Amino acid sequence: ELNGTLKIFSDMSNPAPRAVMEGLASDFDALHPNLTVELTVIDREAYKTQIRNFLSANPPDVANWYAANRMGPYVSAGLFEDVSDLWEEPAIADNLASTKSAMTIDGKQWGVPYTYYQWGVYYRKDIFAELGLSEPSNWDEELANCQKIVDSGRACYTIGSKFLWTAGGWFDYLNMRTNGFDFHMQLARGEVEWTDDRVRQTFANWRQLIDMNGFVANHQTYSWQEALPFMVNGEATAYLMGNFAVSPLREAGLDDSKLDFYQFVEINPDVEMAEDAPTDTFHIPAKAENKEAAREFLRFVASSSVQTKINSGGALGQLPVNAQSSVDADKFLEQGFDMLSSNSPGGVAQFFDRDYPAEMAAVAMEGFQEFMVIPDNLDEILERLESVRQDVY
Amino acid sequence: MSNAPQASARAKTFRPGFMARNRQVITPLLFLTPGILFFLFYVIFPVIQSFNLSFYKWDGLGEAEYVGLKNYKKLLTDRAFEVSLWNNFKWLILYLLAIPAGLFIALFLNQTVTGIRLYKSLFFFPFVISQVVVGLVFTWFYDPTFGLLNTILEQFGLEPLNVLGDPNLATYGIILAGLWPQTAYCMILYLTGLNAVDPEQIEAARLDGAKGWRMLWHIIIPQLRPATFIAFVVTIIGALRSFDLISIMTYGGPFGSTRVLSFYMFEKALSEYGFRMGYGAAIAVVLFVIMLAFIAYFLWSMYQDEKGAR
Amino acid sequence: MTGVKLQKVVKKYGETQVIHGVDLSIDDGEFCVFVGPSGCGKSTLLRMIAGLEETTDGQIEIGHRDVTHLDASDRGVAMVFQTYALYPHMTVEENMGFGLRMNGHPKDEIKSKVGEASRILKLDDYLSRKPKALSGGQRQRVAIGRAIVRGPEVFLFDEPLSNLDAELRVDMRVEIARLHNKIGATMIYVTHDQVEAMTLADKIVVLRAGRIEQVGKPMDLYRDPDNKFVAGFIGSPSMNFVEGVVEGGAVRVPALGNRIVKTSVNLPGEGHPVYVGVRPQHLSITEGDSDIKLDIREHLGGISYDYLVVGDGSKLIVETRDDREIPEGSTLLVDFDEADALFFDGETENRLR
Amino acid sequence: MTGVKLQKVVKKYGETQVIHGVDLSIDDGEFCVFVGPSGCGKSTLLRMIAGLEETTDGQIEIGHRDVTHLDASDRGVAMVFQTYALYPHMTVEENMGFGLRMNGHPKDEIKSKVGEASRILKLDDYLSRKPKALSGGQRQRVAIGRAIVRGPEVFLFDEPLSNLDAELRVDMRVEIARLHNKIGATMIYVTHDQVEAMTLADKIVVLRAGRIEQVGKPMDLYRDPDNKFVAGFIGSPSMNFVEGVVEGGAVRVPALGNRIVKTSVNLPGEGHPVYVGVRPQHLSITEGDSDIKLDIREHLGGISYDYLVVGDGSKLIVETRDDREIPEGSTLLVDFDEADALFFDGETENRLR
Amino acid sequence: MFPRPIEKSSRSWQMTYQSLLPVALTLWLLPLIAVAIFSVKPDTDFTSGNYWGMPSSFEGFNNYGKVFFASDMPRYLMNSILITVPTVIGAVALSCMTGFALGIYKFRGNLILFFMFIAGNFVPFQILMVPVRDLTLDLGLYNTKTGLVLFHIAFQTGFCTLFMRNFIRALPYELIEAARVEGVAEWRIFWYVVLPLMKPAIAALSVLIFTFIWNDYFWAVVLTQGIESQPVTAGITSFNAQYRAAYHLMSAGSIVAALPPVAMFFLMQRHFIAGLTLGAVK
Ligand SMILES: Nc1ncnc2c1ncn2[C@@H]1O[C@H](COP(=O)(O)OP(=O)(O)OP(=O)(O)O)[C@@H](O)[C@H]1O
Ligand SMILES: Nc1ncnc2c1ncn2[C@@H]1O[C@H](COP(=O)(O)OP(=O)(O)OP(=O)(O)O)[C@@H](O)[C@H]1O
Ligand SMILES: [Mg+2]
Ligand SMILES: [Mg+2]
Repeated sequence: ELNGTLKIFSDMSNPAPRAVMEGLASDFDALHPNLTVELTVIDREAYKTQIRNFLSANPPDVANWYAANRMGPYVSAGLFEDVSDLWEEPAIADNLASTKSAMTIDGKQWGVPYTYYQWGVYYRKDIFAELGLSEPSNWDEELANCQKIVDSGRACYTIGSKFLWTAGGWFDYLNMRTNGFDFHMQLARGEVEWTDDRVRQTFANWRQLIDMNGFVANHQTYSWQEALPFMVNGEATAYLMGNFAVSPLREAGLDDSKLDFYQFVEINPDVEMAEDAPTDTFHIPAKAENKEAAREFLRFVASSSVQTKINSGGALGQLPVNAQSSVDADKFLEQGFDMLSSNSPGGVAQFFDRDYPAEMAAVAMEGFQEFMVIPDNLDEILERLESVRQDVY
Repeated sequence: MSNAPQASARAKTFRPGFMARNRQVITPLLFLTPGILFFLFYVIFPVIQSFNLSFYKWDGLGEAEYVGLKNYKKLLTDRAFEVSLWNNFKWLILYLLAIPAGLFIALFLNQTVTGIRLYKSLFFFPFVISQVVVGLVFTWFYDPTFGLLNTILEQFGLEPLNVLGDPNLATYGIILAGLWPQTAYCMILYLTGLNAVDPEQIEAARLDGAKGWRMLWHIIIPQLRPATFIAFVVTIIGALRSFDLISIMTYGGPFGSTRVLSFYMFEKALSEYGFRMGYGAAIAVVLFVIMLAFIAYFLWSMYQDEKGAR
Repeated sequence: MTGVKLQKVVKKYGETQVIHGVDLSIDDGEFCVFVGPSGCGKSTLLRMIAGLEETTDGQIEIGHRDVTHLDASDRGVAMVFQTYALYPHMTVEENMGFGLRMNGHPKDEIKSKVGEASRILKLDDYLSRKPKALSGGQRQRVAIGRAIVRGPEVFLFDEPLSNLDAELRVDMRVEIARLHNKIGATMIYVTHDQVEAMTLADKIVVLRAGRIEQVGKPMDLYRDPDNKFVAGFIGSPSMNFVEGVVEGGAVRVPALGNRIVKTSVNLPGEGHPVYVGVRPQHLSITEGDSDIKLDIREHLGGISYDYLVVGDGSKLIVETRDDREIPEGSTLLVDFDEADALFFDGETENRLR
Repeated sequence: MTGVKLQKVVKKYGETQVIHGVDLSIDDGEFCVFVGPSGCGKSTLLRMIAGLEETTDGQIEIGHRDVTHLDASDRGVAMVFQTYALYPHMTVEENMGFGLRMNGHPKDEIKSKVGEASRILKLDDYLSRKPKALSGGQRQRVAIGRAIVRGPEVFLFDEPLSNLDAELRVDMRVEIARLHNKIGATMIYVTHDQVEAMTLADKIVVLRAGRIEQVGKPMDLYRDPDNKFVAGFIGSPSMNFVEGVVEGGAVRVPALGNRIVKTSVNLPGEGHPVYVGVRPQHLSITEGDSDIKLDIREHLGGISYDYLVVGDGSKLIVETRDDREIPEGSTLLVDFDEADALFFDGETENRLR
Repeated sequence: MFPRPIEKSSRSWQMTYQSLLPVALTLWLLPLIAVAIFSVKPDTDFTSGNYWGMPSSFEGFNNYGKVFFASDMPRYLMNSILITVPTVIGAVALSCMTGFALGIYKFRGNLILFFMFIAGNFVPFQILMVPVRDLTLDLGLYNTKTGLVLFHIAFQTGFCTLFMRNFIRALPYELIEAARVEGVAEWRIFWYVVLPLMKPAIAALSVLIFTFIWNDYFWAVVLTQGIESQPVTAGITSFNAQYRAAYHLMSAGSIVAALPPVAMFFLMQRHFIAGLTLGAVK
C-alpha cells in the first residue's frame, strides 16, 4: 500500500485542464488513503522555463511534459526516470503502443502519454452558411472561400502570434501539405537548407493568404487566447488550432451549431496528408522521492478508464492515447479521431517546437511571425534561419 | 607549574594591548563582515562566474564545454544581438527625456497652494507601482482594438495604431511606458532640489533683473545640478536594466524588435527555447561593460566629492 | 536725488504685523544703519525697500519716485546678502556682470564695468575663479562688486559681515566705509554689531518690535539716548542700570549703599522709581568695605573689565585702565561722576532730561 | 599629579607634517590656552592629547602616565567641542550621565553626579529637555556639564564659545573662568579669540605652523613678546610695526619722517633693518603737515580708532580716547613715547632686548 | 522659491492654475484611472465593447471579491509580504553595520570597499542571473522564499550601504569623538549613539526597499516558480493567464497587487521621499 506524499507539478493551468488535473489528483488520493497527493499547478508558459529548475532543485514525484524532442535535454541530463519497466507491463505496452516511439530515446521509455489532440481548422459554421460556403478540400477552394470571407469584411483566420508558436502551427501544416511529412522532418533534422526552393514554395503559399488579408490584423500583439474573441465576435471565421481551443470557444458561446471543424486542406496532391498531434505526457523526475507512488500514478493515468474520463468532452476534450479508451461522443473528438486514424497516411508530427531543436525553433517561429507581418522580408528571414541552421546542427 | 601563572599574566597584558591598539581596524572589520560576505557571495562572485561562464557552452543541465571566445564571436554576427544593442541605445537616449519632463512637472507643482501636497504625491504615483502593472496598464492603453490610445486617435480622425505590434513603434511605445514612472521619479528629485535652491540667490537674481526662463536657465538649473546628476544616474541605470516592461508588454516581440540586452540574455539563458547559459553570460558581460562606463563615471564623481571630505 | 523715504510703511504676514507704520527719510548719499534686537524687523524693512517683500501699506519712495509696487529689478537698488548669494556656478567675473548681462548691456561695457569694480575691490586676480575657491572676505568683496557694477543709486546691505571672522570683519568694515566715501551712493545697512553701527553710520535707526525707537547720528545716540532701550543698546559693554527712587529732588540708589545722586534733570514726583544709567568706563572702583563684590576681573591688555555683583544680586560692569590684580571676591566701593549719569523714568523708561 | 606633558610631539598626515616636534608641560590645575592663526595646529594638538588623532612621533603624558598609544576612551580626559556634540536623542540628564552609564556606574551614583554638575551649571530646570529645546548657551553648559560629571583630571576645550553670539560669549567666558576656579582641574583651551585667551589663561601657548612661538602668562606675552609674530598676535588692535634702520646706535624710521628712535636694547649692526613696534594706544596724533594721512576714523563711543596711511603705503592704527571729528584725508603727526616701543630684528623677527 | 509663488501673481492666473492642476493630474494618471474604472465594471461591458464608458453597473465588490476569495491572489500577497518584510529587515540591519563601519572609521581600503558596494549596486543584475540561480539551486533554496530573501538582502546591501554610509557621514563626527573621549566602547557607540540617530534613515530606507522588493519581478521569475513562493508581481501573470481577457478581473488584480506600495507611499510619504533623495539611486 502506498504512503507518504506524492508531489505532482503540472502545467495544466487553463481552467478546463486545471479542473481535470485537480480531479485526477483527488481521485488518486482517494484511491490511496495513506497517500497524500500534493498538486502544484504552474502557469503553462512559465512551466516551460521552470521545469529545468525544479527537476534538479526540488523535484516533484511526477511532472507534466511533452513527448519527442522536447524530452531530449532532460533525458540526456539524466533528470527523467527510465520507466521502460512500465512499458513492459502489458496494460501499457499493448494499449499505448502507438506512442511508444514518441516516448523512446536511446531505446528506453521515459514517461507515459495521457492525451493527445488533433490540430485542424475550427470554423464558424454559421458564418460559412451565411456566406454560402462549404468546407474546402483543396487549396484553391480554400483560397476562394477566403476571398469571399474577406469580401464580407471579415478575416478568414484568427491567430495570436505574440508567443510565436501559433505561427509554428501554420508552418507545420503549410510545409507538410506542400512538401510532405518526410521533408518536414528532414528540415527538422537540419538536413535541408532553409533557403531551399521547396521551403520557399511553402512560404509562397502562405503568402497568398497573407496578401489577401486572410489573417486578423495585429495578431502579433495577442496571445492565442486573446485572439479567440475575433472568432467569437465573428470578425474572423476560422482558427487553425489544437483541439484545446474548443473548450474556451464553447464557453464563449459558440455551440456546435456555430462551430465546426475541418482537416487542413490538401495543397500538393502529390504528398500524403500528415497531421500535427502533440502528445502530452507524465514523467518521473530522476530525483523523485516517492517513485513507487509515482509509478502507480503513471499506471493510473495510462489506464484506459482514466484516459477515457480525462479526455472526455467535458474534461480535457482531447483524445486518449490508450487504445482501449473510448473517444467521447463529442463532435470534434470524433472528427479528430477519425482524421488521425484514417486520414493521416503521411505521418503524425508532434508540433513545430517539439520536433525542431529549441534554438532553431525559437528563431524560426520568430521568423514566421515576422513573415506574417512583413512578407517582403522573406529572403532576409530565410537567410537568417539558414545561418542558424548551420550553427545549430 | 611555576611557569603557568607567568605565561597567563603575559597573555593578559598582551591581548588587550593588541585589541586596544587595533580597535580602529578590528571594529569596522567585524561590522563589515556579514555585509561583505553576503555581497561577495551573491554579487561579486557571480559577476566573476558570469565572466567565466561566457567562455563556456552550457545548457544548464549537463557538463559545460569550454569554447573560448566563440560566444563573443557569435555575438558579432547575431542580428538579434545587434537589434538589442540598438534598442538599448534608444532606451538610453530616450529615457533621458524623463529628466526634462520631470523638471517641467516639478516646476509646475512647486507652489504652495492648498492641497498641493496631495497633488504632488498623486503625481508621484506611477513610480511606486510595479513595472508589471505599469506594463499591463500600458498594454491595454495601446491595445489596437479597444485601447484608449486608438479611441483618442479616432476622436481626432486619425488612423488607428498598433503600437506594440509595429516593429518600428513598439520599442518607443515601451519606452514611453517606462518614461511614465521615471518622469515621476525625476519630478520628485527636482522637487526636493528646488526646495534646496538658495532663496537668497533667487532674490539676488531678481534684483539683477533675471526673470522667467532666463532665471531658470542661468540660476535655477545650475543649482539643480546635484538633482540632475542623480536623475541622470538613476535614469541610465533604469534604462539599462529595463526588463519587466518588455517582458510584460511584448515579450521581446514583434519578432524580436523590442529586445534589449537584458531581455535577450534572459531569453537566451532561461526562457523556454533558451538555456544557452554561456551565450547569455556573454550578453550580460557586454551589458556589464556598457554599464561599467557609467559606473566608472559615477564612482569618479563620488571620488571627487570624497577626496575633500574627512 | 536718490534719497529713500518711507511713509507709514506697514508689513503684515497674514495676521501678524511685523512693521508697525515706519516713517523714515534717508538723504542722498547718506549711510544709514538699522540696528535692533533679533526679530525686530530690520531685514524685513530692508527687503521691503529692495522690493523683495511686498509692502502691505504705506509708501516707499526712492529718489522721489514711488516704488511701492515696482518690481525689485526696476527699483535701481543693489543688495548685498549676509550669505553673499553668489552664483556658485559662475566665475567672479560672470557673477559681477550677470545683472548687466540680464539687462542686455553690450559685452565690452560689461567687461569695462566689471574691470573697474574689481580694481576698486582688488579682485583682479580672482576674476576667473569660482566663488568656492575664494575666502570669506573675497566672497564678500565679490558680492559688493556685483552690487557696484550695476551702478545703483541705493545700496542695501543685510548683515554683510556677520559670516566673517573677527579680523576680517574689521578689514571689511573699513573697506565698506572707504567705498562709501568713494562712490557716495546712499547706503542702508542692517547689522547687530555695535561697532559696525557706530563706525559706519551717518545715521543710526534703532528698531524695536517693528517700530523706530530713535534715529540719529551715532554719537548722538550714544551720548543722548531717548530712552533706556536705546541707551542700553548702544555702547559696549552695555550701560549699567541701577534702580533708584526720587527723594527730595535727587535720586536715592539703594543698590549703591543708598547713595544720593543729584541731578538737574526734570525728575518725576517724589517716590517715583527711576533708573540711573552709567557707562562702564564712567564707573571707578576702589577697594573698601561694602556689599559689592568683585566676581571676575578680566585683563585684556591695556584695559580690564570688572564684573561686580551688588548685594541685591544685580550686576555691574566696570571698565578700568589698570592691570592690577585684585583678588576675586574682594569687596569694592563704586564711584562715578554725577554728570555722567543718565536718568530714565522707571515706568515709561523714557529719558528724563 | 595630572599635569600634561608633551615631548617632541609630531603629527604627520601622510607626507605633510602638521606638528613639528612640540615640547610643552602643563602643570596640574593650570588653565592653558592655545592660540595661533587658523590652521596652525591648535586643534590637532588638542585632539592628539585627547587621543582622537594618532601621534606620529614623540610622547604624551597625562599625570605621569604615558598615554601616547592609548585609545581616547582610556585617557581619562574630557573634551568640550565647538559644536557641543550633544547627543540629540538624549535628554540633558541622559547626555550628562551617558559616559558613566556606559562605564557601568550604578544608577544612583550617576544621578547624584549629574545633579551636582547641573547645580553648578544651573541646569536643574532643563534636565529632562532634549538639546534641541535649549538655547546655544544652555547647550554649551550641558556640554561642559557632561565633561564635569565624569570628574576627569584634564579638560580639553576646542573653541567652545565660537558658536555663540557676542553677548553670550562674554557670559560663558566668565562662567568657564568661575568653573576653573571652583574645580581646579587642568584645562587646555583652544581659541582664536584674543579676549578669551587673555582673560582665561594662566598660560598662553602661541602656535605658528605647528611650532610653539612662545609660552607664558598672558600679560607677559603682551608686555614682553619674544618675537614680532607674538607681539602682533597678542593685543587688539594689533601692534603697529614700522620698518627702521639701525643708524648710530639708534633706529631711523623713514616712514615716520626719518624720526630717530633711541633705545637701550642691543641693536644689531649699523644699517641692519629692524622693526619698531608700538601698540595703538601708545601712539598719539596731532594735526599737522606730514605724509601721513587719516584714512578712516572710527568712533566707538569712548574710544576711537584712527586708520592712518603712511607715505610708503603702510598702515598704522591709533587708539585715542577722544571723540573729536577729524576730517578724513587730513595729514597728521604721529608721536609715541620711546619707552613704549619694542624692537625686532628685521631678518629673524626676533625681539631685540 | 522658483517659480514665483502663485499667490503673488494675478488673480486670473491663480484661478487658471488652480483649475489646471486637476486637469493635468487626470491626464497624468489617465491610464491608471482607466484601470481603476475597469476594475469595477461588469464583464458584460467588455463583451459589449463599452471599454471606456462609465461602468454600466458597479461591480467593484464582485470583482474584488473574486480576486480575494476565488483566486490565488491572497497567497501571492502573503508571499510578497513574507519576502519583502524579512528582506527589508535584513538589508537595513546589514547596511546599518556596513554603513557605520565605512562611515566612521578610517582604515585602508575603506573607500575601495565602499566603491565595491556602489559598483555592485549598479551592476546590471542580469549578469548575476545564471550564477545566482545556480547558487540558489545548490543551496537547495530554489523556489523558496528564503532563497529570494537572501539574494535580495545581498543585492540591496549595496544600495543600502551607500545610503547609510552617506547618512552616517553627514552625522556630526564629534558625537562619536565625544563618546570615545567619554570612554564608550565602539560597539556601544554604534548601539547607543549612532543607531538612534539613524532612525530617520532607517525609516526612509525601509520604505524604499519595501517598494523595490515588492515590485521586483525579474528575480521572482528567476528564483521562484510556483504559488508556494512567488510574489504577487509574478503571481499577477498567472492570475492574468487564468482570467485572460477578463479585463475587469485583471484590473482588479493589478490594483490589489499595486496597493501595498502605494499605501506605504501614502503613509510614509515623507520618509519615502527623503529616502529617494538621500540615497538617490536604485
Ligand atoms: N515669512 C514670514 N512669515 C511670518 N513672520 C515672519 C516672516 N518673516 C519674518 N517674520 C517675522 O518678522 C519679524 C521680523 O523679522 P526680521 O527677519 O525682519 O528680523 P531681523 O530684525 O532681521 O532679525 P535678525 O537680526 O535675527 O535678522 C520676526 O518676528 C519674524 O518672526
Ligand atoms: N586630516 C587631515 N589631513 C591633512 N591635513 C590636515 C588634516 N587635518 C588637519 N590638517 C591640517 O593640519 C593643519 C592644522 O589644522 P588644525 O585644525 O589643527 O588647525 P587649527 O589651528 O585648529 O585651525 P582653526 O583655528 O582654523 O581651527 C592645517 O593646515 C590643516 O590643513
Ligand atoms: Mg535679519
Ligand atoms: Mg581648530
